[in-house]
Amino acid sequence: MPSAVRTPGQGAALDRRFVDEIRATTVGETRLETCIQCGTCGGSCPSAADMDHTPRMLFAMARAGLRDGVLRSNTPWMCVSCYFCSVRCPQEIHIPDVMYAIKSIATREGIAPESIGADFSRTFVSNIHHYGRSYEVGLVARHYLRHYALRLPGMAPMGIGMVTKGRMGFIPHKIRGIAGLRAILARAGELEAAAQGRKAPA
Amino acid sequence: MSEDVMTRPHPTDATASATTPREPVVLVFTCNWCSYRAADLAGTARIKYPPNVRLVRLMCSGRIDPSFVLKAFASGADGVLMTGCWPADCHYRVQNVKALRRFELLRRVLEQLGIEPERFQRFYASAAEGPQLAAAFSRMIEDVRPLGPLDWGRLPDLAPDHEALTNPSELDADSAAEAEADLMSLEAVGS
Amino acid sequence: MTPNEPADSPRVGVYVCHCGTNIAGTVDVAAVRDWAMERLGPHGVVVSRDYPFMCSSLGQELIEDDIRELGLNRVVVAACSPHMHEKTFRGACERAGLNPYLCELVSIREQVSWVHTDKVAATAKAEALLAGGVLRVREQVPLEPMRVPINEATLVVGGGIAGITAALEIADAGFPVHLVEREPSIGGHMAQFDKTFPTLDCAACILTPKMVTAGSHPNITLHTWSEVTDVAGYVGNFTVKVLHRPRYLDTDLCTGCGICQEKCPAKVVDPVFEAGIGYRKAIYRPFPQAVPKFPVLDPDNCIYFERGTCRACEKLCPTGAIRLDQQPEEVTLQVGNIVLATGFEAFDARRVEAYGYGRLANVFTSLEFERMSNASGPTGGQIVLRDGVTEPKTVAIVHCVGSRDRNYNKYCSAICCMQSMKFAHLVREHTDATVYEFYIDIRAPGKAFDEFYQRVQDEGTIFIRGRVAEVTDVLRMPDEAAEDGRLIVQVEDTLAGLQRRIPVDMVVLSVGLEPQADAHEVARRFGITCSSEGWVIERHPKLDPVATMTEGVFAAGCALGPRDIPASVASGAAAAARILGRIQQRELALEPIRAVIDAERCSGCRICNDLCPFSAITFDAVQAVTEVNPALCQGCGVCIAACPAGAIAGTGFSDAQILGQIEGILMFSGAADVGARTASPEPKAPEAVPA
Amino acid sequence: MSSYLYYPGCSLSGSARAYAESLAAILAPLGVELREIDDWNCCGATEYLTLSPLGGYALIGRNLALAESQRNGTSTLVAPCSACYANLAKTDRFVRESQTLREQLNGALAADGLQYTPGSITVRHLLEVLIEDVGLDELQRHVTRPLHGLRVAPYLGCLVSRPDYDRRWAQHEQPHALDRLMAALGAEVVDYPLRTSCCGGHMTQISPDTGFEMIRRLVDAADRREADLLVTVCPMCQMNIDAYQSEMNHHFRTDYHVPILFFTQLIGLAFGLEPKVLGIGTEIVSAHRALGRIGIAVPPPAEVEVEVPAGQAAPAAREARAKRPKGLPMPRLDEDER
Amino acid sequence: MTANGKYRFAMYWAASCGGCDISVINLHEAILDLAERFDIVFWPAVMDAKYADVEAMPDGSIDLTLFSGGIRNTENAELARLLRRKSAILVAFGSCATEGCIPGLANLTSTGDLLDRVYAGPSMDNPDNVRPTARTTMPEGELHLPALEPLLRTLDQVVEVDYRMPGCPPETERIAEVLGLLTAALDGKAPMPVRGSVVGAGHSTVCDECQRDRGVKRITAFGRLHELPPLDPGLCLLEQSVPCNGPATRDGCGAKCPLAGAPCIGCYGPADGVVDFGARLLSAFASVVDASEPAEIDRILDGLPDPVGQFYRFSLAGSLLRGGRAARTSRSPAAAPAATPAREMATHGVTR
Repeated sequence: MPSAVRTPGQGAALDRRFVDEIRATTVGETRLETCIQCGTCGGSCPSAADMDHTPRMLFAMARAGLRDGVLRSNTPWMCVSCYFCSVRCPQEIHIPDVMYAIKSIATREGIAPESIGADFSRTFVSNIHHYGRSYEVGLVARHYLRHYALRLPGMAPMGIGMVTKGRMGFIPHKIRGIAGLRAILARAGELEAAAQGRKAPA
Repeated sequence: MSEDVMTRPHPTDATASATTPREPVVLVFTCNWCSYRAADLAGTARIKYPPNVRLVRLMCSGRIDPSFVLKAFASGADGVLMTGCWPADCHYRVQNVKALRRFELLRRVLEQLGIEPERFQRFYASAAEGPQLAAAFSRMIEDVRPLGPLDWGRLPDLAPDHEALTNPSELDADSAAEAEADLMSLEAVGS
Repeated sequence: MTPNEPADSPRVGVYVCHCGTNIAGTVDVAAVRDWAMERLGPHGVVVSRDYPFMCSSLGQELIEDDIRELGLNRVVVAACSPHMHEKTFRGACERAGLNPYLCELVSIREQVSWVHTDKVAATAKAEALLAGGVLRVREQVPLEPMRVPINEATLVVGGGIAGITAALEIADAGFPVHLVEREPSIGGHMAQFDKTFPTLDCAACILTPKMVTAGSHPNITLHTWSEVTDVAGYVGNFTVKVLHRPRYLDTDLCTGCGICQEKCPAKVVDPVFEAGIGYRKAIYRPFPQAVPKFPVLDPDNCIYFERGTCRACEKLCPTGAIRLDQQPEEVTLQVGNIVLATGFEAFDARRVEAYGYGRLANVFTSLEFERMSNASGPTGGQIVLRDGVTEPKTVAIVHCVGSRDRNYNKYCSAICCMQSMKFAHLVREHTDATVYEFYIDIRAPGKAFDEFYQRVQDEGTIFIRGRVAEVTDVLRMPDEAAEDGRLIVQVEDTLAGLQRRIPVDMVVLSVGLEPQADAHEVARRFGITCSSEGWVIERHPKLDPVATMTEGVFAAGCALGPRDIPASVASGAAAAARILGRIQQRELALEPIRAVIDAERCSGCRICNDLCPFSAITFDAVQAVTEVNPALCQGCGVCIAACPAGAIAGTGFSDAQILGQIEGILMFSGAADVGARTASPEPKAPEAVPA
Repeated sequence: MSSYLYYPGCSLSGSARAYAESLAAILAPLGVELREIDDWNCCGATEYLTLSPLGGYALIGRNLALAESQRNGTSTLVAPCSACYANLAKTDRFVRESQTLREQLNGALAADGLQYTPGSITVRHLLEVLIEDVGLDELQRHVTRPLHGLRVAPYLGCLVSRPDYDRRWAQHEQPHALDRLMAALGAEVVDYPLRTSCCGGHMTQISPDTGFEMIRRLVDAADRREADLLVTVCPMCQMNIDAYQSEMNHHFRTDYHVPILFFTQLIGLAFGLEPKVLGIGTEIVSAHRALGRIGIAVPPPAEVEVEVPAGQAAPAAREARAKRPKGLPMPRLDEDER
Repeated sequence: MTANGKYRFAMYWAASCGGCDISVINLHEAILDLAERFDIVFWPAVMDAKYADVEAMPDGSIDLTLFSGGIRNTENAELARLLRRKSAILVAFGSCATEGCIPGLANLTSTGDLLDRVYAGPSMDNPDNVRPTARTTMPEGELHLPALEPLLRTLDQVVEVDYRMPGCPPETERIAEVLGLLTAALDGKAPMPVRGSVVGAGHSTVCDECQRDRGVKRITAFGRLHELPPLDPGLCLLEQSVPCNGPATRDGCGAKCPLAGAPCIGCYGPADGVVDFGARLLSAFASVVDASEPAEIDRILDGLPDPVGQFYRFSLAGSLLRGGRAARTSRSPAAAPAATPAREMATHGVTR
């Protein structure tokens, strides 16, 4: 597996404020600067095998200022939010929340490495923007046709099963307060930008 | 190092010291064994707290005489914090419990006199709880600030009645002077 | 009240210390010096100086000279906490012929420069505190220290290596010692060990002789199977109650032959000495070398106490020493000093779910391993799996279990790294298993420690830098482990940057050290303070590491915090030395902070009578007045504050002093511009026409 | 009749219909009323937080705000979906502890004239409510058809006992709450150490290989321990293990057949309710065979049953259960709270 | 001293009830001895006199003035200064003059509220809401009224006094003693008491004179007499849950109240050297409350429904705080609302 040495962006100037940027973006406390590099997170992670950096290493890179390297890493996208790391971390670092923060920065800057992951999130979110609820059929259909056309045959039994067993609603449910919800989300977007705009590295 | 010695005293004047007059001043009573040592610990650990928190060291919170608290308010404190060992950890076994009893009764008196409860609080700190104590100091200041200054020493606003005081037909020259001095004495609360 | 001229009109000298930049870095000391002169002149300040290091001999001479030349009768030093240098400056005053108690220390370091950053505000606060000090010292009167005789006997609580050392040091010097131990035998945790790091000498070989000496020493009285239930009095004169739990046998008759233990039909797991991996009888001697040699009967597991029948031990005891009706007995001891060597408890590994202790048979704790590797332990020194027979082919040793972890204990337990490496060595010694050490950092700073680290590496132990994430018996692939039933240690090898699942037979959790469960209770009983975790707090962490906040009570060994055997022995000896020094003095000077009753003004209302926990207050029914016994009075001041007639005065902390200090602190502060006027000594009311 | 606010979450009206149906079926006998929050919206799972943390919290916050405005009598909000539960609980926790978030969140909610008072709502998972409030005794009282002989592997999934920022759970990794509930129903509870391991969440969508491997681990462990079925409290877990099991088999060339049901479905069965009303039969990996073993007839499977070769049970498991005559005593484990 | 060899005597009542004057009159025939040695030059309670006459007297010409009552308005203050000027010996006479007494309790209320209470109170028919003002212009000319001051002050807060005599009122026999003592001193037959000292009272507290048996104090409840079971006539009242102020109150009265079965209410004020009567007393009471849990402590303290009334009935004006927040922020009656919440006051009247 690639190590920090081969991380793209290594050559780029180090961004000393990156940790602060992450802190500003993370909701709740990050405590990232207290990481003792013990590897409990990487050891606990069920999907660590598919990460190009273990969480610990990602944090070390962040603290070193390898902004680009961190944002291009697939690690946050491999996080399944199982919170094993966060309950075991001896420094009580809220690791999954940090991962969200990194992912959001990466998507905002359009350098999300794992396009499928970002894309799934976008699809999911756009559902919410449309209906206020998740619309599984729409989601699955759109997402699979986009990325997993080849998987579809293998999934036939499942697909059929889901449908025949009535576990797929074909009519999306739209909430009444959708307009209000959109307003809320819009405002949240502004506030977030504002907050980060203030904290963003000069 | 400076060696000059000044032996001629200068006259006292009443101008306030450098702290912003509007920032509340909190007097803290500490016991020698737990809370004062916690304060020392906060110092050794360089934990910061607001500068207008001022400590008075006693041997035990049980030494705190309600007159001390009243005196503090009368002398211009905006808040008073009683600190001591945790209930069961008193260096003198159970004496901090006596402090607790007095606190409860004095609090009632102060409330009846119109002094907000936020201005008179208590906090337990073991000798190891420097950070907690420092945090309590900051909290206390935060609690008191919105209430504004207590200014117990300040002269009540005499404006409307005051002019009646200086009714020429009733006062000759020197009693006017006395009237002035008299007002001063009215300000001289608690001396 | 304040500050109507005290008896002698005060001539106060003010001395402001820079403490290098510690104070001067934040407080404008020159400004404070001048301010004191200007503003406090009317309050009796006749000289005001600053100096880089007041506590230096030159600084002290400065004060002494002024006392002599300017005829100062009061001194205020604005420097560090009185707990740091009060004695120093009082000494200076005394040398210059001024009563030491007329010296006041104002803390502008711990309370100002170290806790504030705003220079202006800090300087203003320093001035305010200084004013408080001046107005306080004005009201101070000369005092003489109280002298009390010191009882030569010493109480040592805890019979571990630290306690034994302290006891022997004092006893050898020729003074009586009472050694109280909760367990049936002295020896403590060290008695459970096989080898000691890094020298690997046999624990028993070096400990047993000391235990025997302690047990037979003419000056040492052992109180094993006992606990201290109450402590009264004060330094030099403590009265201590010790509860002897019943051993259910008459120690005068018992020869320690061990027949009772042999014949006792009740076999139970021994959770204490054998750390839960060995068995003992209901009547037992914890281990062969136990001191004293007598067994104890544990009624919770004794068949007779459960069903009322059996009495095997009683019937078979050759000397008829068994006493099944024995009752607990309480003895009262008079001692002058106390050493607390109450030791530690091992962290309960069950709390770390991910490591599966208690769930997975072949996960062991360090204490279990100590017993297992001990030749006289349950496996006779064989390293085996829980099944009692199979020898492990691979052993994982996990560091920092319950330590350096905010979920359990933040602190480093200091001994685990070395202990773990000792285990690695012992495994290699007893078996040919592969040994892994999983660590975050190797901490081997002691003498010959790192050499031992090298040695263990040479022996082929594999060190993997990574905190073990979990231990599991769930295999991901049937072939993941050579045989089923083996354990998988899942960890990130942080140096390789990848997650590894390493199959092993046995896992040893190097658990951290924790304070005794009842540490807070004990601290309370002895009137000392302990940290939130429960470690005893030293009087000063560096300069007075074995004394506690309470005069006459010292601490040694792991009661103070995690430490290894040499450090425990050192602290035990240090505590002994401190105590011997005091005993030699025969008497002891106490702060003359006392309550004094003015019989004239006492109305005998008896409000104060029930307020003194040291029973210093007595009521004279004939005179109908209350009296305070200065020898018993501890100076807390509760009665002073309680006396409705104001008939009780407090030396050192009188109402006048405290009210003066309050006034001083507030008189110039921003909040009390009026307070300033209040405080100035000139009367405010217009002068009356003289009669 | 104890009453709670209810946040079903999207999947209960879709892929986890069975969960909703079985839950509805057991509420009446237990005398529990769930009042669905009017016009609730999706909690965004982990996706919204990914794009915009604050947006995600605003999304969740709207539900809390609605709950607050609709609470009469009760302020406890029950979520049957673990992801929804974790999101709601976490949000409440964070707005309680962070002044900034509190202001930002209410700032956003204000856009639709809503606002949330931190702490005004207590978020709890359905499992917790059934065990804490209703109680095992009460549940047991209604059992008319004990699940004797059914070997159940209790699978809690991640998001009930973790992150648990409020420290409500004594165990974060090996809680035995579900075990005890199953035991109360008379089932034979399999020791299933993966009880809170991860099902892979949306990995099946964004990184199938990762997702399949995680599903395989769970299924494999259950299979080795000879579990008849897995029981879960989370729609996402059910979906992954049930719906993707065949594709996973296809991917690894394996032929696991481990059905997974919702705990409410098993409660319903134990209460003697009809499998149909409990949505049994809507699972892709049919529980037909498993339930058949304890004499519960369920609709025929929709797909061809794959015979599981007998004796494939893990020796590991067998050895683990075997009694050892001699040896060193084991440390005692205290009975855990949850 | 007058031509006829008598000393000049004056007595004045400021804010007081006149009880002190009556207590002096109670000397009965002994008052003849007073007339024997003193010329009464000014005593509004018993004889007519004009302030102008007093102003006309040479400074220090009055040998002895007993001044009763607290300083509540400009007239009181004016007379205090006047009599201070004219008198050789000025005695703060009685509880009002020494520590404010009952009138001092008005220091809990703003002048505005006080006037509202009187001129708009339930017992007042005042349709035009007429209020007293410092100046009133009439066709005949301008009238002046003394103005209320925001706080009632004790005499020694206004002028320096030579002696203090506590009591509400001072016991007649104590008065006789004091007059005897001072006459002797004036005659030069006895030393003058130390200036500023307390005369006509003891140096301890009421318990010193109280004959009731006392044991150690552990108070489990406070109650008022009618709420309590019949009391043991021989036992300390405090030990029987009666909040008796005796322990903190200066002796000299003969412990009349407690001996008669009524709790001491503290009219003789604090003992020697006590800074604040109320503080001392509350500290004493609290110290012997037999509880260590806040809740339990609270329960017991609820037995004292009016702490300020209990501890400061006589000494509020003379206490460290002198009164309550309301009085400190007194405003002109017109401006004063019925009641102003303390919060608001914190930010009020801070300019100066």
